[in-house]
Amino acid sequence: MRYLPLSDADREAMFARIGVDGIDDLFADVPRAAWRDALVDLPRAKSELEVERLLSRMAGKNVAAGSVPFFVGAGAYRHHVPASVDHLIQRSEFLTSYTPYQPEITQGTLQMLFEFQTQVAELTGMEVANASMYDGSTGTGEAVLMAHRLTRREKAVLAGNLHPQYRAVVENLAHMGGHEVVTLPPVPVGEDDVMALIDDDTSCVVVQTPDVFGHLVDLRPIAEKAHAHGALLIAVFTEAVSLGLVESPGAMGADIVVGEGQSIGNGLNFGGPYVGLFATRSKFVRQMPGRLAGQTVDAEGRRGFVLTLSTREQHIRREKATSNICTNSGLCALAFSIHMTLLGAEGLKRLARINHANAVKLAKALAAVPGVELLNHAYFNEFTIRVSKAAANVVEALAEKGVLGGVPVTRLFRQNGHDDLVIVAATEINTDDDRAAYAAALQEVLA
Amino acid sequence: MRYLPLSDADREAMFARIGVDGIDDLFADVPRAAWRDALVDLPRAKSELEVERLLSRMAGKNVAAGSVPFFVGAGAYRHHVPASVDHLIQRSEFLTSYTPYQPEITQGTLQMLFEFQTQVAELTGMEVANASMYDGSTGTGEAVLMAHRLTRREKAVLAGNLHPQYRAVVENLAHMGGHEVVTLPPVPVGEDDVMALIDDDTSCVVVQTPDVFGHLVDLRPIAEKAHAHGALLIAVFTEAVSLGLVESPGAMGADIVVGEGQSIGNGLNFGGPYVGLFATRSKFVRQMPGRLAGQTVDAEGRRGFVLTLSTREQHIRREKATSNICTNSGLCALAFSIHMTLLGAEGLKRLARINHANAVKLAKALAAVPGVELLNHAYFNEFTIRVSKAAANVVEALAEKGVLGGVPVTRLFRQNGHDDLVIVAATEINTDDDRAAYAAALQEVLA
Amino acid sequence: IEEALIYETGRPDVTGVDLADVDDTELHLGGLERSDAPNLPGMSEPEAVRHYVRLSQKNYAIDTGLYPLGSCTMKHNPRLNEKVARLPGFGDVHPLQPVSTVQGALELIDLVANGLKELTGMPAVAMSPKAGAHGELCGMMAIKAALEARGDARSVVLVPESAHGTNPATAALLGYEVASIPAREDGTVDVAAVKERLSPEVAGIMLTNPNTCGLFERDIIEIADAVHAAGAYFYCDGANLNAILGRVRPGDLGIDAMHINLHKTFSTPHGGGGPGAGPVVLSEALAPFAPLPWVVSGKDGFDLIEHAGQAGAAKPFGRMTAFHGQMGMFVRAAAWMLSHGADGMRQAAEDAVLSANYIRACLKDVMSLPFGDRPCMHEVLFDDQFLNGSGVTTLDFAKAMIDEGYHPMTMYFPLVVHGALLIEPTESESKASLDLFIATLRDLAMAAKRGDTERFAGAPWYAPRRRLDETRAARQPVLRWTPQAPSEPEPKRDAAE
Amino acid sequence: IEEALIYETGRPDVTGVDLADVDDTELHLGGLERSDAPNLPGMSEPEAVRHYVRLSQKNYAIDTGLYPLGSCTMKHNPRLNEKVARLPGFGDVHPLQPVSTVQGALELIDLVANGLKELTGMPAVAMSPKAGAHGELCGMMAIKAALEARGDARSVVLVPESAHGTNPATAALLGYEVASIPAREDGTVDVAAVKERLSPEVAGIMLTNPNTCGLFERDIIEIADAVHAAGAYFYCDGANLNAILGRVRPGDLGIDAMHINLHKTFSTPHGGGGPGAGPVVLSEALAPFAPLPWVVSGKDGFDLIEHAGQAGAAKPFGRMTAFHGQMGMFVRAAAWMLSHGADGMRQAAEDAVLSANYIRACLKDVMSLPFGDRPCMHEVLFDDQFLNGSGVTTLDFAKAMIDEGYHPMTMYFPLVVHGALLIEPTESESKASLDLFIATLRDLAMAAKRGDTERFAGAPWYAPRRRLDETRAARQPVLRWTPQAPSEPEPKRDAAE
Repeated sequence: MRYLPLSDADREAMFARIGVDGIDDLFADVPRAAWRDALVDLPRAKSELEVERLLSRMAGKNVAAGSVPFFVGAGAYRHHVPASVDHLIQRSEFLTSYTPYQPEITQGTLQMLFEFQTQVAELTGMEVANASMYDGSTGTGEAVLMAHRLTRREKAVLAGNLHPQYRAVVENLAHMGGHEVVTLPPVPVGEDDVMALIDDDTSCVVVQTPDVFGHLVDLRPIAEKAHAHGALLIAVFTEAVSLGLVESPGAMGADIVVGEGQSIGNGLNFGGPYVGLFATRSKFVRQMPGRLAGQTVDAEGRRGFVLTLSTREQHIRREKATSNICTNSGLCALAFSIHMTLLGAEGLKRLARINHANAVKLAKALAAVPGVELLNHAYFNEFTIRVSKAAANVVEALAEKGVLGGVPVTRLFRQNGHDDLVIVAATEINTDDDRAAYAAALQEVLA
Repeated sequence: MRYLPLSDADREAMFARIGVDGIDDLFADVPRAAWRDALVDLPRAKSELEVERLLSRMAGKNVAAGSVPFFVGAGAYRHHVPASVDHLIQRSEFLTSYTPYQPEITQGTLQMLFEFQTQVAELTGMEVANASMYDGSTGTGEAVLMAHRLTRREKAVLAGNLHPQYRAVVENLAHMGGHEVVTLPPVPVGEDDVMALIDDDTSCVVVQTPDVFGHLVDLRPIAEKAHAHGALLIAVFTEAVSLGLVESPGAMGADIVVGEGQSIGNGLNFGGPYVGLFATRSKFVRQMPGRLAGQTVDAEGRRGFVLTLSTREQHIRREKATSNICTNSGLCALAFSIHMTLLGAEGLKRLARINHANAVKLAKALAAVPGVELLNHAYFNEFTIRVSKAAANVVEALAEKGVLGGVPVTRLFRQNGHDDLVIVAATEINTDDDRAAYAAALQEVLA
Repeated sequence: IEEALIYETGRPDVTGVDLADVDDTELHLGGLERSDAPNLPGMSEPEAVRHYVRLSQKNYAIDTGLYPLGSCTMKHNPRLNEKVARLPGFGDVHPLQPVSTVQGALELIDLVANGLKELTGMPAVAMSPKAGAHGELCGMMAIKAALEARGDARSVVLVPESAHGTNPATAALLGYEVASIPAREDGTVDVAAVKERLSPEVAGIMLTNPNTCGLFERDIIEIADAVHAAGAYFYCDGANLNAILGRVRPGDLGIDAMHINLHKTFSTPHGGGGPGAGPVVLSEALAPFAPLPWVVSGKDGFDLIEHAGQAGAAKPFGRMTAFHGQMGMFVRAAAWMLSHGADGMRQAAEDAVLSANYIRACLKDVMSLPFGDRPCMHEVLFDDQFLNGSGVTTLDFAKAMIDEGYHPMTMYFPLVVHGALLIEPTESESKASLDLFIATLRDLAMAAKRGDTERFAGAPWYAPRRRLDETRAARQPVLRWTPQAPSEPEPKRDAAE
Repeated sequence: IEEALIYETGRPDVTGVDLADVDDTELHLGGLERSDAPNLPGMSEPEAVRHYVRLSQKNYAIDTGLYPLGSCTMKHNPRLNEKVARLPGFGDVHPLQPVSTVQGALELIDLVANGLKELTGMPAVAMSPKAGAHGELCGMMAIKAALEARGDARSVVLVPESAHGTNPATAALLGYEVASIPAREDGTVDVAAVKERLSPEVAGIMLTNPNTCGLFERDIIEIADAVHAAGAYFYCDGANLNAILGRVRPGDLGIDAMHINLHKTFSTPHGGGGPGAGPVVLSEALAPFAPLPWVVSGKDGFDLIEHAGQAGAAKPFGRMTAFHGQMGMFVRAAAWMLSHGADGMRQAAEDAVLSANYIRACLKDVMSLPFGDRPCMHEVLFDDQFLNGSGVTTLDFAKAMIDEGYHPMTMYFPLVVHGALLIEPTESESKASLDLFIATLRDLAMAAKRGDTERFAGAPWYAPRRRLDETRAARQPVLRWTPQAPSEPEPKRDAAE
């Protein structure tokens, strides 16, 4: 087997050195009843050629986003990732290194995380950020728990237009931990009433912008009301590129900002792995979950970086930890950080402008199709349209015509009956031809 | 421009430091008549996304070998290359390093070349090998010149079944240098009369095995006759994998062995870059062309490697050099060496056995098609068939049916009128399904 | 060579990405345009590539040397797996594309799910958890949901002292009280203590097997029976599944839930700390409570169950994460499973165990085994008794390994052993590599006993950094670059370890 | 850390490649089965990956630092180019597939060919040469063929003293006598000397422009006119095309043939010494003699001319290589051309020239310029006059740069200058990077002048190896591993530089 260096002769020599007759002697502690002598019922070893062929065939059954006009978003976005990003993250020294427990020989990962934390803080308009979460949704769940710890209250208020899968994650975590969550129904046209639910028992209010329907939300009045009641504002985003153009949650008064970083540096990957961004105010840092890289000096006084404030973490605090998190999304954070370094503030802003412009052009083109109504006034690169037929069928029919046209709202909100709505995203990858193809296909489907 | 780090402000500061007004001052030596003020007539800069899209579209117009049943050989072969090979050769420290002129900081390349040279010598059954040539064909040309230098004779005898493009390279180099070349016509059925041409003026006889039609050639009698006349035997191969199963040229008496190493570690790449292998006897080493890595010690007595015997080379010897070669195929040699290290002798032998077995199976399947005649008795993974229609049309018709079935002999030997012959190659990549598809398609085409 | 921060060399007005011009006419932002200019330094591509290449050169990695980090399982990461994960059909597919356009992706998830079920002998698996700890959470949620479904809220979870810190942290997240179970003299869980603490208030036990001392819990079936008899569930931490893969099926031991670290047992790369993937296999009893979403296979192909309303008789407890889990890791794990096959996976487990025991046998005379000279599983645990009186600490010993070109083993874990040194070689090392490692450790142990303390106390001497001051980092946290803070801290301050 | 040879750690019976079983029944080898067992060591994949990763760590590369190797043009290698070269439609296409199945490949070659013609202002290009020296050979063959076609065999080629060694070697390969042309005081070719040596026996002149001293040959048009008047042809070595790309077109200078190093000007990676690619642009006069094969475009798409019989009125002199040239390099060069565009390529040339002059301006007071303080092109040439009396040689100076983290510049070339130091920064370095390099060289120059000879004579001190004994390597050549030879040479022998 190509991955196993030991030969049978090696094994025999090692058994002899250990002083056993064979491998079974080393499994002596396993109860005989649990011994399994036969191989498990799976195929035997395959050559690299066979494995590659088999998986390529499987991959070939999917419609790759890059092979068609593509407008699917709702929490994950197809952006162009520079080739150097994927090259660099595949360097052995990044790819096959572990969590940097031995800082003297993992300064590469640690310095990168320190840079990443600074980038995330700047991007979100906050003071401090952690070294990443699993993804935006689990980060949102952790943010709510953090707000509970900070306020010593146990009721979270969720805006109706929070991504419903994020909501489900928060609700599940809260319910399982015995906390309360209050949620509004979704409002596709974008008029949400979340402020009315904030009271003196509220630990936090969770608002997404751009929200799941693409609406931009002014967080300032919400922050004001939350703060007046001693609650925290948790701002959520699923499209990190929006922060290149839209007012930062930090500037609008958010206390915790959490979001999905996939858009920068990371591919779609059918939903994972992604990278959760998590930022907050400095004063809250000791209740922040997740890993943190910090600056220090070595024995010769040279600057260096270590994982720090681990007294918050499970491997030290055990049941008193801020979170049970152990693994983060280090490699995805690296991809984010490299792409962000290539972009710079100026590049990010221009990228965001192109995304917005492409969305505006697309919205116009689709709104001109008979039977289509645009629901959004203020949006970044995503919006919602009402169509004159069942949205799920329309999206399926578009797919048959080779256009991946968006997400029917019923895919996300099963029970809400908004079955004529499609969430549509546009990014810098879309060309004029893509937009024309979409509009033409939609016209045919709705005719 | 994303690849240019200098900003306009940087440029201004640098002009000031230099003491010039602008870039034009630095081009003052260029005759005014040759100044070109306008941009050349090519498109302006494109984004990475645009370039990738444009080139992907172009690539999409080709039929990739891996996408169809594939049987094309005649000098280049599609083998499976382990993913780790391509990963390793893309490491920055290998990919973006120069010729190892500073051995203290290029031991990676130098040790690899030393290992490569040993592998090539062992593979060919020779004593010493160089650090690679451009490809097999130019290596063959260099081998003939080397034989001239060694024998002080100027007439080379070429077997008729030498790959005709190799022959063309040798003839061109010889004619341009004022040497003589005698060549036999090709013999598709494999009976060559090269021995008859060897006389006391012959510097070398050049024989390929397996030859261009796939026939294996016993070099021993040819070596004997050549040596009897004071001539050298240059053995050529285009399929390095054959050496895992077939008697080595060294063991059969060759004095110089030269061949194409593409089969090991390197892709098809539409003909290049490839890697020429070049091996000979130790006593001939100072007339060998190309780079050589050699072992030595450093100032602390530790083993190390350097480029050596450069007194043969152009940068020292100038017009007295053994060759004008400067660049080699370092990265392709690295790919060859890694793949060979993964294979080992045992793996190479098995790989060769599978190739041969697949060729035998394919030959049987095709010979069973009405209108097909197999010309070969002894072959490795390639053979020639006679078909009942014009071979070029047959191959084209097969391509239209999605089978790349081989090379019509007329593609290689324009003037020889063997227009009913197809050279067919089989490797480990071919499956039973591939063979069945070929036989079925051929049957239809010949019907 | 020092590498500056991007904040010291990059500039916000520089970009290494060329983008089309865009006309500024129309904005539909509702007046919410960004008002501040974030400090995000940019670089041209050559500068950025060099920065990250040079940073990477300051890292140790499994590709550069043996990485014996116990319980972390640093094994070879095949590059084939990276290649297939990047096939456009896997890497460039959106989680919310129509199901008809992602049949191959669902097939892949199903393939991995079936492999995990077969290897563990368990009837169900929840694929979406994002990492090991997330899988633990998922498994314990399933237990909580099952208890609630039968109207039997319980409040206590039993956790052995030797457990990973994630175990008590997970129990606490769900509001459980954690009751600690002591270890026996031999490093395994005390069955009697378990039985004693079982009560109608106990929701379950969280146990690692093979345990964190590298030992197989001999009495595991007895424990499982006792737990079930008390109406509780048995959660197994699957971090060490790699020791028994293909030889022992957790399902045959009476386990109800176990997470599987695909980034350990199935060799998806760790990437400097993640991403991982932590699917959870579930027993018949817990299977109905598995979280959304999951893949089902029907006559028209594969489908996704994403909502409770589609779940039929099942009672999913909720959702662990947006979308469908760590697809990128599933592809890599699938390639690993297919490459090894049933035979290769069993062999991998056996080689991992053999290599750990070989290290044990070759070092037991110069280092100290806390639980006597008995076979271990895939990792071997030493304590610091052999350093007694030498003036060398476990930490010093580990740091001195860096100077010999090795990543240190896991230190001070598990907590049940004083000055623990936990070594996991994995199946990826050749005998020559193991022999060199053993010789180096023998040499170090001898040097420590000889009292060559300077070599140890000052170590590492030959790393990109000398020992780093972790206390200072925690007491005066600097968690981000700031223009105000001096970029160079004051020089010459001794490390306080 | 030392890395053993594969011959010391691998074994012929080990393999890191899994292959299907094969039945041994039928062999059709005509009795020519291999009789010996070659010593080809194998390794499992984890061992092999680690071996090559560790070897790579002993290399310097443009991705790890500034690489100022004059005349070698180590500029940034974009990773996009590596990615597109690996598209199956380019990387996985056979050179002898039916032309109907490779239309995109032919289009790509045509795209690059057109780019080269436009950038050089030349009417034709031969794409097949495999590297710079091969391109030289091709260009000189075209000249020889043109002369022969007019029945005018000539015997002499003029080559300046400062030329690359490949120039005289190429001329000699074709049987020409090489006549050397001296340089003027100012480092350029002596026009008078050229005119003096021109005769009916002179086939052509081989001249580098910008020349190897980093200077543009001011009188090049005059030289070209004189050469043409004498019935000879003008070969230009295009190694330094990167200095004038988009600003000066060689075709406007009267050049008849010029090779283009795609691995220099167009940034295809050097790969530790190759592969390169050396297309040759040709004037109207030489175009008919271009070697086979070439791509033509017709109304039905692209076609390949592979045989003289298909060549129409052209008289191809023959063939340089099997197949169609370095396709893999063409794709990378195409990506570079398209990415930069007409504007970016001109800017790249200007930045390369600017950076070289900036180094010149910043170092001229501490190092010595052989030809006075005048603008250079893309590289700046110093001589060793500034080291006079310091006891430090050019070689010592260069080796000391290694200890500062830099690859040395080109040394002792061109030969026309004593102790030459030829620095080419390229357009890929930021101003900050140039400033650091300049500061380091100033510091070294000052140290040399101070007489700190030990630092220099012993350098490098901090590299994977101290100075290597090249004399020993040449006198007692060990060109391959052998089981007999002791794998460790006797220790402690001083370097003999």
